[in-house]
Amino acid sequence: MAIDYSKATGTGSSSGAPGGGGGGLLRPSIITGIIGGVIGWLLGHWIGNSFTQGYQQVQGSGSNDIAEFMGYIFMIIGWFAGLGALNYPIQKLFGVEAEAEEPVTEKGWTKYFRYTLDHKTVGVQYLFGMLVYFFTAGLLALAIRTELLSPTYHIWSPDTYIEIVGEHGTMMMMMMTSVVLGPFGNYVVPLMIGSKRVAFPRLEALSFWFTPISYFILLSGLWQGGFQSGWTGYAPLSVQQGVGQDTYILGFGLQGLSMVCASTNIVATIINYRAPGMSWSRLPVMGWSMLSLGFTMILSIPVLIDGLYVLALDRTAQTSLLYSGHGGSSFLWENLFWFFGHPEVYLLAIPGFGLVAEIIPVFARKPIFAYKTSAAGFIGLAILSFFVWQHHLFQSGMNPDMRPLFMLTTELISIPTGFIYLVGMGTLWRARIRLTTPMLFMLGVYFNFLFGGLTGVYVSDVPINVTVHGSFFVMAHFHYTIMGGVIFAFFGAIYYWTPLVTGYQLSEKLGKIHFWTMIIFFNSTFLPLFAVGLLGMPRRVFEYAHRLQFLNQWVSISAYLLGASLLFFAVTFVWQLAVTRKPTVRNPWGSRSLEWYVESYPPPAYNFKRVPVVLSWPYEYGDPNALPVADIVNETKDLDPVGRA
Amino acid sequence: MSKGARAAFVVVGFAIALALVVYGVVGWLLHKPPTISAQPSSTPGVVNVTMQVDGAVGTGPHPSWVGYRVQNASGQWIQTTIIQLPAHSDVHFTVYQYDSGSGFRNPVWDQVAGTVGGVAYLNGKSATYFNDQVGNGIGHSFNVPALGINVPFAGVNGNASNFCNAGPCTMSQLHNTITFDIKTGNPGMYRWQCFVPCGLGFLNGNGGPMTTVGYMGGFLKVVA
Amino acid sequence: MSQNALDDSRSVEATRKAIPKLIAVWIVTSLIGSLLVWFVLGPHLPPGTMTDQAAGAQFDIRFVSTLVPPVLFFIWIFFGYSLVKWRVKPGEDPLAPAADFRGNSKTQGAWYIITTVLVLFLAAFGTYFLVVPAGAGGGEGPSPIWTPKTKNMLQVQVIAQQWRFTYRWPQFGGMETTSIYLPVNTEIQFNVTSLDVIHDFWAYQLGVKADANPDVNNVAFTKTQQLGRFTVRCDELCGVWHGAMYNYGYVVSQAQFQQWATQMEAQNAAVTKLLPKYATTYTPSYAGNGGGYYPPQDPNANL
Amino acid sequence: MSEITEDRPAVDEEQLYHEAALGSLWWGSRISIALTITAFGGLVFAYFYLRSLNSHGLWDPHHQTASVLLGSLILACVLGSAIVQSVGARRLRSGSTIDWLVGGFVALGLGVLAGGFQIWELTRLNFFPGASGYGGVFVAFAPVYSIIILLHMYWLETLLVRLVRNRAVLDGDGGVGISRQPKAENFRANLEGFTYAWNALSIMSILFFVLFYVL
Repeated sequence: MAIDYSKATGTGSSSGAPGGGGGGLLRPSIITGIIGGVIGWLLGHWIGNSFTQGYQQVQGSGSNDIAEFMGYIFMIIGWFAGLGALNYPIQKLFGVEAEAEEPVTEKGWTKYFRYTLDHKTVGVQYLFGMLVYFFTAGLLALAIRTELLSPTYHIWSPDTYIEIVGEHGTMMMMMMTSVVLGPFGNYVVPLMIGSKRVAFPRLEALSFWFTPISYFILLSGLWQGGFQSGWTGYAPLSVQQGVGQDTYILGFGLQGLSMVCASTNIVATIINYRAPGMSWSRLPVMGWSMLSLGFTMILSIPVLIDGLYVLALDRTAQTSLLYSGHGGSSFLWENLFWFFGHPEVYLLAIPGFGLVAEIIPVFARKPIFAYKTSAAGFIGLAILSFFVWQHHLFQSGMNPDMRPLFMLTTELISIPTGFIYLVGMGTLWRARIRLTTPMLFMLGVYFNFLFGGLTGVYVSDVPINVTVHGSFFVMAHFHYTIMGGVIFAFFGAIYYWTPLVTGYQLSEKLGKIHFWTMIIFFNSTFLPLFAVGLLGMPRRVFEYAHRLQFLNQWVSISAYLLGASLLFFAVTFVWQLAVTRKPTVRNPWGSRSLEWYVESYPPPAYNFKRVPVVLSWPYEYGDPNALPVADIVNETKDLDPVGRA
Repeated sequence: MSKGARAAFVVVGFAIALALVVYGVVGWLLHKPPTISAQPSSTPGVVNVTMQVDGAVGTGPHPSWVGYRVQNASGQWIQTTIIQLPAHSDVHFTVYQYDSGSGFRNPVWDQVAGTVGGVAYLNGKSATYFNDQVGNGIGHSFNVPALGINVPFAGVNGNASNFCNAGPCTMSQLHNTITFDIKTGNPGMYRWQCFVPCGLGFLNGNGGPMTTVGYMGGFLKVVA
Repeated sequence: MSQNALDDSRSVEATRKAIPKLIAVWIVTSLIGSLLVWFVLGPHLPPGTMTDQAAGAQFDIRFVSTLVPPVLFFIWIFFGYSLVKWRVKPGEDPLAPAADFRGNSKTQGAWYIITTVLVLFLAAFGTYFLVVPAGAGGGEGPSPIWTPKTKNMLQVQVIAQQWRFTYRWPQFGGMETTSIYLPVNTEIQFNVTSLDVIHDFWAYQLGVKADANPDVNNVAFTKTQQLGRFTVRCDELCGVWHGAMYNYGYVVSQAQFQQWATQMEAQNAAVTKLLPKYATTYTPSYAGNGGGYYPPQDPNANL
Repeated sequence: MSEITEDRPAVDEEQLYHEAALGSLWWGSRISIALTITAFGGLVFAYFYLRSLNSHGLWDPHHQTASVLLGSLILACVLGSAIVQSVGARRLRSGSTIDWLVGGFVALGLGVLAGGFQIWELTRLNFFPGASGYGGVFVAFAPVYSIIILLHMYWLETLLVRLVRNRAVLDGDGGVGISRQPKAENFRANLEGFTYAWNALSIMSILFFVLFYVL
């Protein structure tokens, strides 16, 4: 009784969809995308070079930002044309109306290398994409720590070092913003709300395919002289830099577009595609976190794109918005950047908290404590995050009289953050706790974030900020909140949902080894950095005081061990999925959430045979007489499975 | 696909990833300009460093950038800014300055500092400071913050017929000769840079060659 | 089965009994922790006491650090107790329902009120210790509103450029030096500015930090009270040599300072004449020293 | 518990997803308005920020503005396009499909003209981009404005051509503006979203005109 809803919506497409053509290598895929990208780059670079021949600034510097931009912009267009992503918009221009069913039933592994409209395929693409980006940026972090083994001896040339720092920061910040929304928001949330599809599958697919090209462009900066401005790209330093800075602008900008697409889709999906009975008061907290995240992205990211765009103009068209010598101001960049930049860190935190609040009740066998408070916490974080950006600029000399106000708003944000602790602690109270790998990671988030949150009080307090601003203290603080928060939650979520996504069970033993090594070495890496910062070491330096050498070496060695722990994860994860492949039991964690009640693992095309009717709240773990979560729950299959963890 | 084949794929995949990382690190990131040692002189305890500053280095990935060349033991001009010096000894610098000049962004760098006697010799004439607003201005400067050294190199006339357009420049081309002596202290890496905004086409003249080691900034590597 | 599963350890009575004990443990550990932080760690906390502002920062860090153990131990004890006490026991049905406990208005209300009060208190604390010590050593922009009472302060202009700091002394003939010496027991006004990109003047032991922005004066105050050496580092990423942009300064006796300043004034006299007239911002001449990035016509010139 | 499964209320999936699609169109178009506002918001912030800072007195030292004539033409085109389209859409609702088609194509022409004028204006500025703060903000604003206008025109064009090509399907049942058919409802939701977005942009255009040509 699977219906063909695409006819009804009128937005579906057959001929416009990728994969509609013939087979073989010319069928749109990542290969044709790369071919398109190469052709586009050659064309764009040639055009850019040819019309800037006589530009004085180009001749003097021997570097041509316009050709760089033209090359990359054409490359992006070529990439999407090659992927087949442009077919549909072009066909729409000629009024070709979609008639047939969307091709989400494609089988085989090759679909993961195509522009596809199936939200589950996109989720898996995102998962592996994010892991690649995370590991690349993680290796760059190890390169930084290698340099800091010695206060005076230099492994890298200082220019290479500062470029590595910038690449690490930018890649982590821009890519990891989608680390939960991309894989789990796209894959799991539609299942959780009982939908057969997402609202805008093309936007969703587009959002993923922005990321590989953005990753490539950003990384390509390293072999073009890099950018020395760090991920914050403060002007006028970023105006002064060579062509490497253009890769920062384009890479970051593309990732911004990706986030806008992804959040538009997730917001529209959660609002409109909830199954009958999935009222707002029954929406899983993960849904609330994604909704808050989506709205925050929609309202903050255009400002980032504005900032990057203005910087690009200053670098190519020689406007002077960011250069005070010609009527601009470097404060403009700081404002535009941090107006995005502070919501950005909550874009990282909110989904992490969403995962925590979602997964803990499953392993506590208790209803989530203070459900409404958790939703209020996400919304509060989202709203307050727009009113704190100047706390990055306490020492900048900009609007100094506003500092008490921004100190207040910044400290107010610990109230919604506190809600998340209240929810977690209340849920654990009188619970029946199973310390499985996902649960350990979620508890790890609480452990780590506590340090991040407490040191947040130091950095938000203006008098203390005088000492800690721009030091390793701040750096340790945000690694505790971001890596200790969202990245731990991300790994926990991987262990939690891999059985659903792949149909294979991951080893609890290996998972626990990963967890314990990761949390120990994570803390051993970042806890000493608070001391390093307080003792006077600024961020992004390659020389430091001799008295800090022991601490820095301790940190570097811990960082290698942390890297080893993550490598252990990468190897065991891929090995278990590709080689050993132990099939999972049904609903291995005993969750009540809707995604586990699909027909098979991985879920079939269109998720559900028929739209489920939601009968109860997904967190009714405490009430043995509660109705099952939806009418698709199969008594024999689901309610008494054997062999669960 | 059999289990063995899948295992082989995984192993090969990780091997490729590892190879890519090693290639990236060794092939790109570890790249540094070469180190040139100071040359012994006829006076015991004194070593010589001979450098030239070119308005355009003429070679490498950025031929139009300004840059330093240092003479090695066999008399070749090597484009680099990393110079190895012995500790606790006198170093006699001879700099052939082939570039035209401009002003400093901050004229405080007109002052000669940190050299033996607080002086530098421009074409044989001693001076304690050089005014960047007169004549051909200052072409480049040699500034070692940790040793307190600052020596401006006066510029040459950029419109002269024998102006050197691309390095390595030769003695027959228009140049200024600047000499000065410094005393090295304890072993260590002492970074140095130029303070003239000579990164042409970059904002404030401080991009490009100014931000790339091997052109307008580098290290004095003082070894025991 | 479910009734059976709600064993004694998860009953309301059992947990009610545990609460006073937990609170007692929390109070004792927090007290010990806080006392240790205040008395043992406190006096050694950075950034020391070389200036009024540094001492103030040390007090603030000490005070906030003293509040940390209660929060830390509250969470740790709670989590520790829960995980040990209510972890699934061997032989128990792991999927049996635990307590059906979805919220408690008293606990939630108390949590909201306590966190709010704490946060408002911290904001008030921070504001007080920002305003009273004249901006607490932080950059206060070109026209500071929280200023020391002293009229005649020693003026030190900090000029940051890629990649060194220099210091200009308007009260000593407008000389500019690459080193910095400060007299003890003196109120000092730093006027921090930049010639090119954004830097940050961080005099660690002085408890002073102010961004150096091009074409903007950023004022910070401090009052020296101890002799010694301090480190100046650039604290805002400014390019390739950012990590090497540091120097040392000294707080010396007032007589030694006078001697140093007089000597420097004489030594730099020739170059001082070549410097532009002292001003709170310092813009290099447009014509020759801009690197030729923008077209050569001066936008200020009349068309 | 099996009785629950059998007693499930009848869910008309087709209707459910039809309504979800209508809701998504509503949200999608409102989100596009939000994105437009925030994107211009950053630039308008830049305008006011640089104007109030007036670094070195260089906000607009010579009181240069881009061509007021072209600016007025652009504004007239955008406003005209929005008005004609809105009237047409209202006529569509009362059953006259052809009125909207005519109005829509006129609106499309005017909008494309506005986008084109904006690009043309950019190529004949009487100041160089870095001459002043105003110059910089204008050079930043003009391409964004032009692109966003043209993106809206793309949206309008797809609607127009969709109706033209599928007239037979959409226009039954008393006209696309009245029909209860899902396809017609979907089309109307899309059109309504476009009308809101385009009218929002045209209102913003008045602000931009005041900022860049009047003040």
